[in-house]
Amino acid sequence: MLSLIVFLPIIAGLVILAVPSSQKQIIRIVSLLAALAQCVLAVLIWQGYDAALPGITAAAGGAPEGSFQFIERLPWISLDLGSFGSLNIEYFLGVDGLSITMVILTALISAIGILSSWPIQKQVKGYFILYNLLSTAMMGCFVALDFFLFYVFWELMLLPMYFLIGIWGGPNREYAAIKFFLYTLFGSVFMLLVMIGLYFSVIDPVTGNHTFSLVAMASQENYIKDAILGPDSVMWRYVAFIVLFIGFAIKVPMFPFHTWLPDAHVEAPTPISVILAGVLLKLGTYGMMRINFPLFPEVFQASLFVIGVLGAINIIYGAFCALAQQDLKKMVAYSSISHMGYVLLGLAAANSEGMVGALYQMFNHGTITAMLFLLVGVIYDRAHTRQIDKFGGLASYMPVYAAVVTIAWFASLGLPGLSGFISEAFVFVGAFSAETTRYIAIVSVLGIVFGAAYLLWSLQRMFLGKRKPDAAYDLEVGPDGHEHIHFHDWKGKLDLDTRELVMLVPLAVIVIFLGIYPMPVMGLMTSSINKLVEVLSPVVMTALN
Amino acid sequence: MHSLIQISIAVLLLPLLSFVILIFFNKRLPRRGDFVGVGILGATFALSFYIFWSVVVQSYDPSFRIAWDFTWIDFGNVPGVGPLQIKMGIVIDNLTAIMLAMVTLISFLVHLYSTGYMAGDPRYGRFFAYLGIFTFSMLGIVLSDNLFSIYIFWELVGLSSYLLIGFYFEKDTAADAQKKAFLANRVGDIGMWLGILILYSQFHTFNYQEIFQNLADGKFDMSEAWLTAAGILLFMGCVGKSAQFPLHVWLPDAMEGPTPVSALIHAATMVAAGVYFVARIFVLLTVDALHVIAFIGAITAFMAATIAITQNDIKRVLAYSTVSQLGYMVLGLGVGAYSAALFHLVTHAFFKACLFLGSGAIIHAMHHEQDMRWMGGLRKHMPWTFATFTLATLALAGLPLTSGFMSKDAILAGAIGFANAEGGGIYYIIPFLGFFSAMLTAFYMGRQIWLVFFGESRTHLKPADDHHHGHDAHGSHGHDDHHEEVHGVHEVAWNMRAPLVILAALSIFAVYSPDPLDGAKGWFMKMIPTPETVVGSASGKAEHGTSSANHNAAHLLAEAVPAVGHSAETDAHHEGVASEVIHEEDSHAAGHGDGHGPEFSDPRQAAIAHEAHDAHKLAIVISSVMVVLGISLALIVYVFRFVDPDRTARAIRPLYLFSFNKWYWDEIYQATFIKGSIVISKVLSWFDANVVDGIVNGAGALTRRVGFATGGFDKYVVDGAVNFTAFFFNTSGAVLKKLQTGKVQTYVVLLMLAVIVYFIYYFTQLIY
Amino acid sequence: MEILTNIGLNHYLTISALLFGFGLFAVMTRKNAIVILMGVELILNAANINFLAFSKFNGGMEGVMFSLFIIVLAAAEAAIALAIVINIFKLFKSVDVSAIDTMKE
Amino acid sequence: MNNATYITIFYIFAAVTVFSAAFVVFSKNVIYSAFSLLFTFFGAAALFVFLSADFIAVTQVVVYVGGILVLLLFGVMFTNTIMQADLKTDVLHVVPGILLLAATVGGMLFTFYTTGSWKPSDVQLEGSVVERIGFETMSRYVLPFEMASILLLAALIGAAFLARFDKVRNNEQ
Repeated sequence: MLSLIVFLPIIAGLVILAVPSSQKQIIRIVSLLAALAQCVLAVLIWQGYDAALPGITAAAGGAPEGSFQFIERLPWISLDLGSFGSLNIEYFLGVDGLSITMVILTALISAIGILSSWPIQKQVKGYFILYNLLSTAMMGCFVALDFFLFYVFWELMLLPMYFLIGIWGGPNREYAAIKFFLYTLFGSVFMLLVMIGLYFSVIDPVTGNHTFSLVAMASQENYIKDAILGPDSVMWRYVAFIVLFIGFAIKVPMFPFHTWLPDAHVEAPTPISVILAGVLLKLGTYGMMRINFPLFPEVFQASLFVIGVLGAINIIYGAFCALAQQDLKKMVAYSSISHMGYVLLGLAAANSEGMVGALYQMFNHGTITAMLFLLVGVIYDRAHTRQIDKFGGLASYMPVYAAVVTIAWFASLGLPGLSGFISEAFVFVGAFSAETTRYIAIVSVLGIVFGAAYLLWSLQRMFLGKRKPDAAYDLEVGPDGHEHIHFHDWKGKLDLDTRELVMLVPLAVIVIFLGIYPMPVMGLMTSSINKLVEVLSPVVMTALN
Repeated sequence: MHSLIQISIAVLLLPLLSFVILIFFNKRLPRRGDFVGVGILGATFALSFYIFWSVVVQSYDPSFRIAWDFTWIDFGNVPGVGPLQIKMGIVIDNLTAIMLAMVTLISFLVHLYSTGYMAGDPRYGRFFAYLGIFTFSMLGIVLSDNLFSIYIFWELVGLSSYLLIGFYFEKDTAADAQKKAFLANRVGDIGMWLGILILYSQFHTFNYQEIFQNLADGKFDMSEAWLTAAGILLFMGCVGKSAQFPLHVWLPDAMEGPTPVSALIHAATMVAAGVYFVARIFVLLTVDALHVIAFIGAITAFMAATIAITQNDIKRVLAYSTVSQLGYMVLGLGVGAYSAALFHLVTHAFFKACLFLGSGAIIHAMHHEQDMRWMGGLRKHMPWTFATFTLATLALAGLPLTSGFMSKDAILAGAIGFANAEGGGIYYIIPFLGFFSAMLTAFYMGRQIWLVFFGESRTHLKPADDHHHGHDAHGSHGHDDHHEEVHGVHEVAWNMRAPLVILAALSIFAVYSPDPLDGAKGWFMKMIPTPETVVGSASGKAEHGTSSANHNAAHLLAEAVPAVGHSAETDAHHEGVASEVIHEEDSHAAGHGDGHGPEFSDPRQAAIAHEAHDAHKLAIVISSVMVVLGISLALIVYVFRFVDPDRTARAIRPLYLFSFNKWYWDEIYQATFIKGSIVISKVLSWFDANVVDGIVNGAGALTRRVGFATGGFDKYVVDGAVNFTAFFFNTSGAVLKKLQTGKVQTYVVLLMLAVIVYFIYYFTQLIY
Repeated sequence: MEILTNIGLNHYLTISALLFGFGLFAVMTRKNAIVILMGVELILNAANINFLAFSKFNGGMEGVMFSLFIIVLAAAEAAIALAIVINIFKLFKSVDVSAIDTMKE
Repeated sequence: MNNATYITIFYIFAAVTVFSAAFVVFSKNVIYSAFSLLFTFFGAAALFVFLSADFIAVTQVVVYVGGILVLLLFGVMFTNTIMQADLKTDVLHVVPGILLLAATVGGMLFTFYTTGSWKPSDVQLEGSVVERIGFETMSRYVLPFEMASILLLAALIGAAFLARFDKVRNNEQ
């Protein structure tokens, strides 16, 4: 099941490979069908998922069965390295509460992204092959339970992303692509070292061999006492934690490693922005929750305050930077930074409310930011500019677009009744309840006001009032005596067309529904988060020592 | 599930249904679907009134309370906490029932009124949809049983307020005003949210009942200061929503919205939600928090009243008057006059809604002229409006025989009692400001009445450019208003008149109390008794010992919260049946003057209640004098013209400008917070683009430099070898390249040459 | 005279050598791709003659079978080669192989 | 048929073959080359008959003359405009070509006549070999036979693909 959902896009990619590049429509449809099949599979997995099983660590006895679900485990690479022992890498997939929501999100956003890629005309075949490769890599990252496999998927993501930004991007695309590539590569190189260190420090309790299994690594009793990253090697464990954290933080992206994001977003085509903000950023925080924290719980406990402060900086700094932006897409990119700060803050709370809020925020940020970027893309397609000051009064001329924008903008600023609110609320609940992060939470609450400020301000400048004299569009008086908007070289529908509605309406429905009743998604994660909190709690740590 | 709960769920969801129908289908329905909105709100009001009837009238029980909830979020078995569930629910008590009836009645009347006022607007249907979602959110606030859901609905009314203020979003002023309103409310909301967080972090619940219970049990582990902070922070929500100082600036600007909206949201219901919320959490407010609340209320009441004196826009005068009256309510809560404050909330809602709808009728009739200086003489043209507007004005000014008199008097009595009980000194500022504001209120309302309704029409005096501005601003209405047409001012249609009449009727004392001088004898103040605090006062703790006070409170709370420490007389009626109402009234009437009142276990509350009761008569006298004084002043200045207002204004020009420019709050905020934020954001953005990114790029450059430096060795030694190899192959390649002509046949020739050479070699071998 | 009248293996080999030489000369010197192809055919025919001659004087069937396959091969080669030549002509508007030297640099 | 006739006929065909082959190579006109090649093939076929390979001779005529030569002629037609004044072809490397030609042929003939001491087998091929070819094809050479057929098929498809009218590219432009 999981293998299928992971490799479906690649299969679609192979099919596309056989289609001549002139058959653009077939290429698109094949990709879309694969993405939809992925969605169906995600729904099946969701239906078959037992929310009571905790995940995170192995069940009693050291086997992942009974804790993880939809497990697929095969030996993949077995090498005899002579004096170094043997290298055992497994093809090990499974889901628990942390990953299932992300699997659903990835399937959803991939499908939306394909719809959004419809107008792309440049090298369609290559684009969709890379897109499908990216889709596989993302999905693989979320379901991989073997560190090596995770790393393979993690690196696999870089390549298509690099080309997708570097070939299909905006005018400054090479710079952005290189920046993205170097940043992430910088993070993952260290991850490789830590991964190897962990391999030699952990013993699979069932087989007695060294293992890359994240499930085995998540239990502190599986560590060899005097190994390089064993419990006695305090310094190296700190170093490993920090290095891993930076690797993941770059992906989040966390201040001060965030500067690749605005560039990448501004240059990337709309669907890639959607994927980037909707799924890729989540991999950073997912990696922290899956790998960084449970593998080094005592270091995590020691660094709560720092993580919280970094989260708060992200929230407020991102909001301020967004306030100053003139480019709408850049503003949305900075809002992403701000919103990912909530995730970090929730993680720093290290309690169930905060972590559930953080994970739920990851899901909601995925859907909401996807909407934001799609909406930016809609206006960019028509007006060929994203300068906020080049618009004005759009609400009068494009009412449907304005309505969807209003939903998305308000969801982003955390209006109750829309999903973003609940996650932010519980992040704050958690952060405030934890003694360490209490004052950080108090400061971070200001982010809510500034978030509202930049979103409402941009909403006003673009949609309310009347057309500005130097606006990027003209007004024409139609036959009915009303004024109609007119874009210079846009032949399509002025307001949202059917394809755009098909992308946006499901997201809007999800945002509203999960804002009113969050349990369908939140219910999946609670038992895993409770388990994670237990694994991370200092009580367990002291009991172990 | 109790049948009332079921009905209340219907009451809550019906306006939402109206919203959903109208937002999606208004263009496809006849008349843009206004009948859907009006009809649904009529039904909602009928159901609410049924709840009101069965709770307040039929079963006369001050401690009536039913609740229902469901699990909204299930966190499972949380480590360190145990099973944790977030519940949502509904609670109905007397206050809820009264608020339900009030909100739905005003909402219904405003819907009805809007069918006339908004007729012809291009977004007519959407207007009713927005009203629907507003009503839904407001009812949500009223019915919520926990802080989380009240916060949700709190922000949702903020949203509907945002949408409705910006209903004419083509106007930049409206767009500015809606943003300002939302942001000011957000500032208040984050305070409220932090207050909620303080309470949640201690008790892991949002439910009022459980929080109060835990507080009474002394389970609050943080210091007393945190509890005070929680109270003040929760009050910040009220500061934002009820436009209290210092976040009051948004409310006058919010008058950019259509007038029915001003009546419904920015006068009667939403802004009162702040007061309602403070009343809900009243029992957990510490003494210090209450003091803060009282002072904020007093300052707001006074400040807004002074500003209202000099405003020329008819709606702005009413807006500042609203702020001022809300200040009264907050003041009332702060001084412990809980029942009085809520009483004032209800009476104010009716007469202020009446005033706004009346002003809407005037504006409608005057073809969207809002400036009072150009009105005048409307009494003859609009008799109905004149009558109802005047009645409501009298209630607002607080003249005897009106509802406003009773409620305001009760608050002021409470304020005097509070000042007495607290030992005087600085606390006398509160009643002083209260009475002074009462006088100002009477003055500016007298001014308004005279300017609008009396004298001769001054339409022709209006400067031309001013007129043009007005025309432009309301161009979207599609009215073709010219000066001349003002002569055609006439009374509004029945659908706009009926709400005025009903609301004016509800401003008469008899609706609330048989005694026009004492609201405390009325059903309202008996049904809404002041609850027992769960935190106690500092002095109370000192006297009684913490444990016993808490224990006492806990005991009371175990039965019902908000706990009712009632007088001995009323205790007998706790079972409360309708037949005993008259008896109740009698006993109260008989007992009047004996100094009885609600008895509190908390000595501070008891002292305030006692003193307030004693101060009742004094308050009546002073406030009546103040009102008469204010009205006389207005008469002197504007009717008899003993004093010329313009000359006076010039004489005290700094003061006049200070008031006219609203104490310069907007300018101050503009210069500090807004400019400050923008400057900070610019600085940080520059920092991001140049410093953070600069470090990244610099790191890249540095890496290159280091590469060059360490590469010195490489360059001359290692590279030397490499370069030689490259040079060698390069040169030899350059020579051999010549052979690569790209012509296949040359290759064949060369190949054959090689073959021949081989042959020659072979044969020489063979021969020798 | 003996050598001329007694037709033996060398006669055939001489003919074959001449054919081969001519074919090779065509391949090496002619610019026209078609003529080069003809040269190749000559070379193949020379090979055929050789095979059959050796087969005849050796008494086995190997040469015969081999020459059969060579004919098959030649047919295939001619077809493909001509297709390529035609493509080249489309592309370069010429069958002059000396002009087709874009791989030079 | 007496020996003299036999020898005479052999020399005639040998001469036809060699001279026509020389004409193929040295003629400037492509059309002449092609027609001259026809004679070369016929001569070679006749020589095959002398070598007791009558089936191969027939195949040679059918395949070379009927197939390849026609194909070559088509090639000439396709690649040269008929109306073009000269169908002549240029030459290059003439001097090295002639030298190499001389060297190669001389070398080979020198080898054949001096070092080659051929010992003809006692049993030579006589008469028709058609039946034996049939046996060999179906027994010892069945695998090469099948491979040759596959090769032909592949060549057929490949040639068709290469030489087809390129629709797709035209559509795209």
